[in-house]
Amino acid sequence: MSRPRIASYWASACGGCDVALLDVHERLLELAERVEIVFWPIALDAKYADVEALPDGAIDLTLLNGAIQTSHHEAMAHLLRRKSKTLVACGSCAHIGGIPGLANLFNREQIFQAVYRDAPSVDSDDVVPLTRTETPVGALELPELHSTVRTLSQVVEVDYSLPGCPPPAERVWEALQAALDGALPPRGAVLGATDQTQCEDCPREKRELRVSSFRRIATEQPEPERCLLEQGFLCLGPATRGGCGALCQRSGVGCRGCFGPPPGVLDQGAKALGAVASVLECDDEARAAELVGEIPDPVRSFARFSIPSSLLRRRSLP
Amino acid sequence: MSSRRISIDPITRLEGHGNIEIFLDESGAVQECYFQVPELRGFEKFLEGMPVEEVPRVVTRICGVCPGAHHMAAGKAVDAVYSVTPPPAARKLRELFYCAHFVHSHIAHFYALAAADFVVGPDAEPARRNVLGVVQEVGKEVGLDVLRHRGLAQKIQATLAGRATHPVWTLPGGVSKGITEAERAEVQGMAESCVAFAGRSLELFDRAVLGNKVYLDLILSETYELSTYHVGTVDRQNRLNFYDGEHRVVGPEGQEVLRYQDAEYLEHIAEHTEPYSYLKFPYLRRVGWRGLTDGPDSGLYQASPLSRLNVADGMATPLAQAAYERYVDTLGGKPVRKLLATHWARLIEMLYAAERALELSRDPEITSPEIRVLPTATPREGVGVVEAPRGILTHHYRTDEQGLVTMANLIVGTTNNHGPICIAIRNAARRLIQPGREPDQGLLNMVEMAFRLFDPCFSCATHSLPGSMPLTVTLRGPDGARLSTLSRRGR
Amino acid sequence: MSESSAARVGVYICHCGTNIAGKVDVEQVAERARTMEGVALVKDYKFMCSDPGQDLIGEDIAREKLDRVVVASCSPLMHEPTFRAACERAGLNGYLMQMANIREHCSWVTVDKEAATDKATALVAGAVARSRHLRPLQRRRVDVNPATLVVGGGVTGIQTALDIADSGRRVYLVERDPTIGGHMARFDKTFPTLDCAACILTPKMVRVGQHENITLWTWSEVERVSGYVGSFRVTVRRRARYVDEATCNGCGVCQEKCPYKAPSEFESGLAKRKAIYVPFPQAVPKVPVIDPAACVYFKTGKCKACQKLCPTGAVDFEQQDRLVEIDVGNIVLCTGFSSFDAARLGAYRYGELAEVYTALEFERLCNASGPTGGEIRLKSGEEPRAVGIVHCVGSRDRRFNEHCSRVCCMYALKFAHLLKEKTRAEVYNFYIDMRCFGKGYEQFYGRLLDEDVRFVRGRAASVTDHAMNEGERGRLVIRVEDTLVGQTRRIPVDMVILATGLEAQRDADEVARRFNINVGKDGFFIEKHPKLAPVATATDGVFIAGACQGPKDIPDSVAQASAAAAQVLTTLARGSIEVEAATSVVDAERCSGCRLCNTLCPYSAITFDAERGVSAVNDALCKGCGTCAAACPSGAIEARHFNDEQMFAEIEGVLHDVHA
Amino acid sequence: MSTPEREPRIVGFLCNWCSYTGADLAGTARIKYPPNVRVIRVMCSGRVDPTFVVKAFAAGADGVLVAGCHPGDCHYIDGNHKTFRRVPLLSRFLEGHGIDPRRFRLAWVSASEGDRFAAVVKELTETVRALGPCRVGAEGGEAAAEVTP
Repeated sequence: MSRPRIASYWASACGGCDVALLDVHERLLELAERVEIVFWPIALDAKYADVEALPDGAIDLTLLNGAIQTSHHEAMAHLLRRKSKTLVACGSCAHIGGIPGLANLFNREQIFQAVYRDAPSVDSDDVVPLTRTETPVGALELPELHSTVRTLSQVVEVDYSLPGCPPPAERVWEALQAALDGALPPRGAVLGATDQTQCEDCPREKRELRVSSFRRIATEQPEPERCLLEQGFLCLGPATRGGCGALCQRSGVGCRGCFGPPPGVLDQGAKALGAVASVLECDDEARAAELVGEIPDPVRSFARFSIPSSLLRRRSLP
Repeated sequence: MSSRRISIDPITRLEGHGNIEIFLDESGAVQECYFQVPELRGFEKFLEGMPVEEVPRVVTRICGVCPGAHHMAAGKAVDAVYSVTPPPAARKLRELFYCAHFVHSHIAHFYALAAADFVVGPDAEPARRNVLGVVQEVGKEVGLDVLRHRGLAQKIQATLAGRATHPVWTLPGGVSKGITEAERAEVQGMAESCVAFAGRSLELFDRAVLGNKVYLDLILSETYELSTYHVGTVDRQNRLNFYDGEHRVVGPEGQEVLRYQDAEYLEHIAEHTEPYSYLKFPYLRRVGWRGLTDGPDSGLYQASPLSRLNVADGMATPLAQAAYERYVDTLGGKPVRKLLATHWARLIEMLYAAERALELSRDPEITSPEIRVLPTATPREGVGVVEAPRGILTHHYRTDEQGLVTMANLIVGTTNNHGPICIAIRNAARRLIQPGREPDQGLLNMVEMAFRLFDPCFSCATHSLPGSMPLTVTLRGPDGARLSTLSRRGR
Repeated sequence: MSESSAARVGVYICHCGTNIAGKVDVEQVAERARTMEGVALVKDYKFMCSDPGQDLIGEDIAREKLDRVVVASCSPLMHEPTFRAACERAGLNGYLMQMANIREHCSWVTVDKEAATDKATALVAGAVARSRHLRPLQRRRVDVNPATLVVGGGVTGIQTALDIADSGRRVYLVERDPTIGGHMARFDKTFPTLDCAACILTPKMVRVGQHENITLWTWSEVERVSGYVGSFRVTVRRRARYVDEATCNGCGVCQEKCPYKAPSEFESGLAKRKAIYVPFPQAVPKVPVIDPAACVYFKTGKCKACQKLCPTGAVDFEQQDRLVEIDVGNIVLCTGFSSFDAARLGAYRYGELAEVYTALEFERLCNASGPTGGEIRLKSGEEPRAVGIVHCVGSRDRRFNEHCSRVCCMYALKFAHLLKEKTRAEVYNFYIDMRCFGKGYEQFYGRLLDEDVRFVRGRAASVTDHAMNEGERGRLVIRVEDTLVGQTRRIPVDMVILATGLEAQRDADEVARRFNINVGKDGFFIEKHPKLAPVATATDGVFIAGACQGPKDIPDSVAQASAAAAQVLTTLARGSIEVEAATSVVDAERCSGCRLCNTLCPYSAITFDAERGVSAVNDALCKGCGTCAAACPSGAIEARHFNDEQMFAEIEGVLHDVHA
Repeated sequence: MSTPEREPRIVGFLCNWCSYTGADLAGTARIKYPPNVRVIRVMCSGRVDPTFVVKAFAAGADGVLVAGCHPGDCHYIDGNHKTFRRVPLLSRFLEGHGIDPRRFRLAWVSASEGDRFAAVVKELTETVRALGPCRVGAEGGEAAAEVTP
């Protein structure tokens, strides 16, 4: 009998998700024996055409990581959706937008300005990339960049999400095992994560969650054993799905929410800021405004990974 | 005039995150050759307004293949922004972390990519030319050995920083966590194993490549030769260092032309933009932009393992030094211009990284609790430069007095080599694609090898793409119409 | 959501006579509602709150198998209970009924008819969308604390306190003056029966002072109120009196011996009282209070005569204000009125001309226990030959109070009668209309006409001492346009009495806010319903009675007092009341024990179960404010009846744009 | 869906005890104010999860009003303290998303302040009208088509 076919592809991503798959280390060979990897550009030599040639639904499982930022990504998402029995949005970018989603706070023109004009190292030629360039020998084309980054599920129907930036190799492995053993939960479920928040796995001691003032780790050092938020250091753990084992908190810094919102929470950023502000130790209206003023950059502090999947999706530009 | 048209797969470009456009004249000879990078993500912009201490944990997402490099460069830049110097323990921990990064990054490149060409063979059929093919070739034990040591190097990082991919460890003036004696001992063990493994890798290279006349000739052939400036980082004794030191530039003839500190990079490095690619072309400001040409009059420079070994007077560790001497002799002295030797240089760097990691892991000071100096100065501006596996990496931030980023500039490993990559590809194409000869897979792979030896990581380069880079090669007729498109995987 | 997909919503749009239909095109709203998702039927009806209206809902629930009901009518604060009950009678849980407030929030406040119709549509859309996510809830009963707080010790407060206390329940009566009695204690006779105010009031005052179930705190004020019907927590400030109530025996020596004097508030400043004083002989409690402003000891640190001479050693200069906390189940506000300050009305020269008096001053002037022993005399000691009584001073006057003070006409007649009885003076009443609406009032008016009191119809223009002829020399002249003869007249008199109107207490706004009830523009507290719930307020468990609700005479005030007492006693008789079932609940499966909510709950209803590592809400303590649900970062807390899903649906609903 | 000429739409979250009652009073007193506000009743302004406000804007509101008891008068002792802690941070969050903070207003309206409620609504409506329709999400970027699911 033929081995199950699996594929992995990235859209707008950093490659960390593919690295996470490599990070199963020795078990990679085990996997290679057990399945047929039909498409995995990072490591194998299979072409788009090969995927095209497959009958619809021929791929048993596709892990697609990365956000959708160009028409290429979009077409690839549609193709793999069509060819795959099960499509998994792998990693924060595909799941909730991730770091590439920060581009939604700006637009193409602003990015070009920063990269090709304002960067202090660029020379004075004032050239920016064009989608079509005539050369003496012929025309060259570049794909157009979208101004708004989307999550995978905003483009095609997604069967499962596998959160994390990147998803821990163990979680990836477990998800693969579940898929191969036909032990996947009902469609729509989130794989490789818990239904609780980070606090469930966070070893730090919680006494009474009150915040008297906000502190920046730039110039201060938190106590190692105690809840960071209690100490006034921003931590999105309480508003973030568990599954990584509170890696960042264990590393001594606050969570920034890459696992996305816990079940039932519609907007991670809004929920998190509401929670944090609620426990401010302050009963004076004016003072409260001052205190929250101490939090720099609220959007990227509370919605760092989730802007494209949030209710507002992007910054609206005048 | 008439020219043969080969059918085109219109969507093949979808797969290509980088493409090579080769234009042929009537005779079928290469007329012009372009290399394009079609994506951009714009970190420079979306770091604006962010608290600068958050930047090191965000820029790791520039590249999931070398997050460690960006984390280190950013960490150094942020130290500079707050004009604070980390305590010795923190500095050593960072370098140890970083050496481990070099070990697994170079393992990945050599075995998953280069070895496919040399161990499996440049013109073997594509289906086998991959990491699994390599494993078939060298045997499963070696395959497991490779994967295991890639894992060990990452475990060293995770032990130090809490996580290997996308660490959140560096803070202004130090790191967020230290290590216990038990952890130190464990790291030492892993480092020892990596040193041994790096040695085995060099032996494999000896056997499989240097021991093979065909491959040796290929390495020494003029097809893969380039004469440019080289940039790399050296310590006080002009020996290679990855984490910090002075940045030294040597000319096409190997003579030192200048040295600069992190903060001085703008005086020496400039970037040129071409409208047909999202990727910029860095060059030496002093020499200037002369277009895509090599030689002493062109400001283009290489920044690669090859460059680093050309720039350094030697290696800081014994085994690596020995390997380095043999390398220089075999290739007829410095500067080494044979591009394919980059793979060899990479293995020597892997050995150095492992040795250096071992050295540092034995230093009792790394278990000191003094891992951070809290900044007191008003944040302003800072530049952090490290050697990334694929070339020198520069992060530059300006902030307001609240420490919110007002400007971010990034010149990353692969970008440095953008110009040289284009030239190398063009040269290879011109030599290999001759009138009347049908370009086939093997031949195109040879073209691709010119590009792949730089281990281009366009995730870094475009701050937008994954480390691996499937490549599309398009042949175009005189009228610019696409004759054929052949796609290749990346690393 | 299963609820929403299952929902068959019945929508009922109320015309409320013309209150809604006059401004909102109800047929069009109905038409639009028919197209809304989940709507099974739509009806509009003249008065949904009427029995036939309610029956309509009941029948449809049965016949059309409705599982959600939307009533678009008035404020839920008015009729939510009505329609919930209607649904429950038909076997549909009351919490599956949603109201859309298209009267108070729409027809009554919108000018343009089309705009009002669109807004009503949006509000209905919100209600429909929300209703589809509603879930049935079971109401809970909570015990009512049997104690009651009565605020204000005038005749109304006294009556309320006694009625409740006589039923065997505890009453805390809080009065800000040193004694209870209020305005009535200062009156001489009462209209129309002419029985003496003191004679009928003082026995009640004494009963209050002695009642075993009444805790009387005078010289005290309510500082803050928290909680809920059935269980209010009230903080009372007991101001320092400098005399210990427990030890003082009311002998009055201190008052006798005190060398210092100040104008007497009780005597409207017509007489003096000591620095340590009991406002009047029949005061309850008969415990003096020291007025630090007048007491020389507080100024110079010397004297202490009272302390030295006090037989029981009750005087204590060190006494401080005390804050006392009490728990009560109900609150009755009987904070009364303040009388119009005649000085604001320059034309009558009150305060300048010696013989111009306010009503309260005159009450004292003819009171046997007053400064003149009840003799009505001019400052010169002579008997006035003519007295003018000016009506509607500060009432029915756009510059001051638009309202009619209701009692002035009658007490003016009373004054006229007393003047006739005690002097030979000519008495003029300057009136706009005579309003003698009460039982026996018109008869009293007739009686006065027989006593040939002069009635001049017209608002007195001014009072002056500027004589224009012999007859006016040395006298006061009242200028008035006699609207019956249609000419301006100058009428010389020796004494002018200003029938000053009734106003809300100066701090009524503050008090209303403290007790969380409404006040109108005129400063009088607003009842829950002007006709059907005259002593209840928008806040359950807080009642109002007497002149704090509007100008009233004694019989009406006392009637309201008993009404309020009865309202309180109905809840006490039952011992418990139904309270909101819409409390919060923690989903233990999703709670990760971040403990963020623990510190948020104002009622400490949320506790952390360390063993299971989750937080839990104590249903009995939770008041359903929903703050914890808003703050819970893991979305593990649900605010029942206001859960996220219901809120989101309503948000989308109200943004329904008919022109989109 | 958003045409420049359409009437501004404002969602008002009113606490049951003070502000909703205040709004009722405005009605009983027949005080006229612009029809643009659509009131949603909550038991306490403390129930207003910032998500509700964000949701309102995402669903097409041009302005959002949160009204509760005056600090110190909260029916739930200090529920409104949580509100005034959240609101300023939420305003900055919205501003970061390109939503003019003037579109989002917190007001204290007691049960007796019907006229105040009317005044607040009037003022906010005028402000929002002057700012024009609020473009968010799909409408926010110039690449609208891209983000419509």
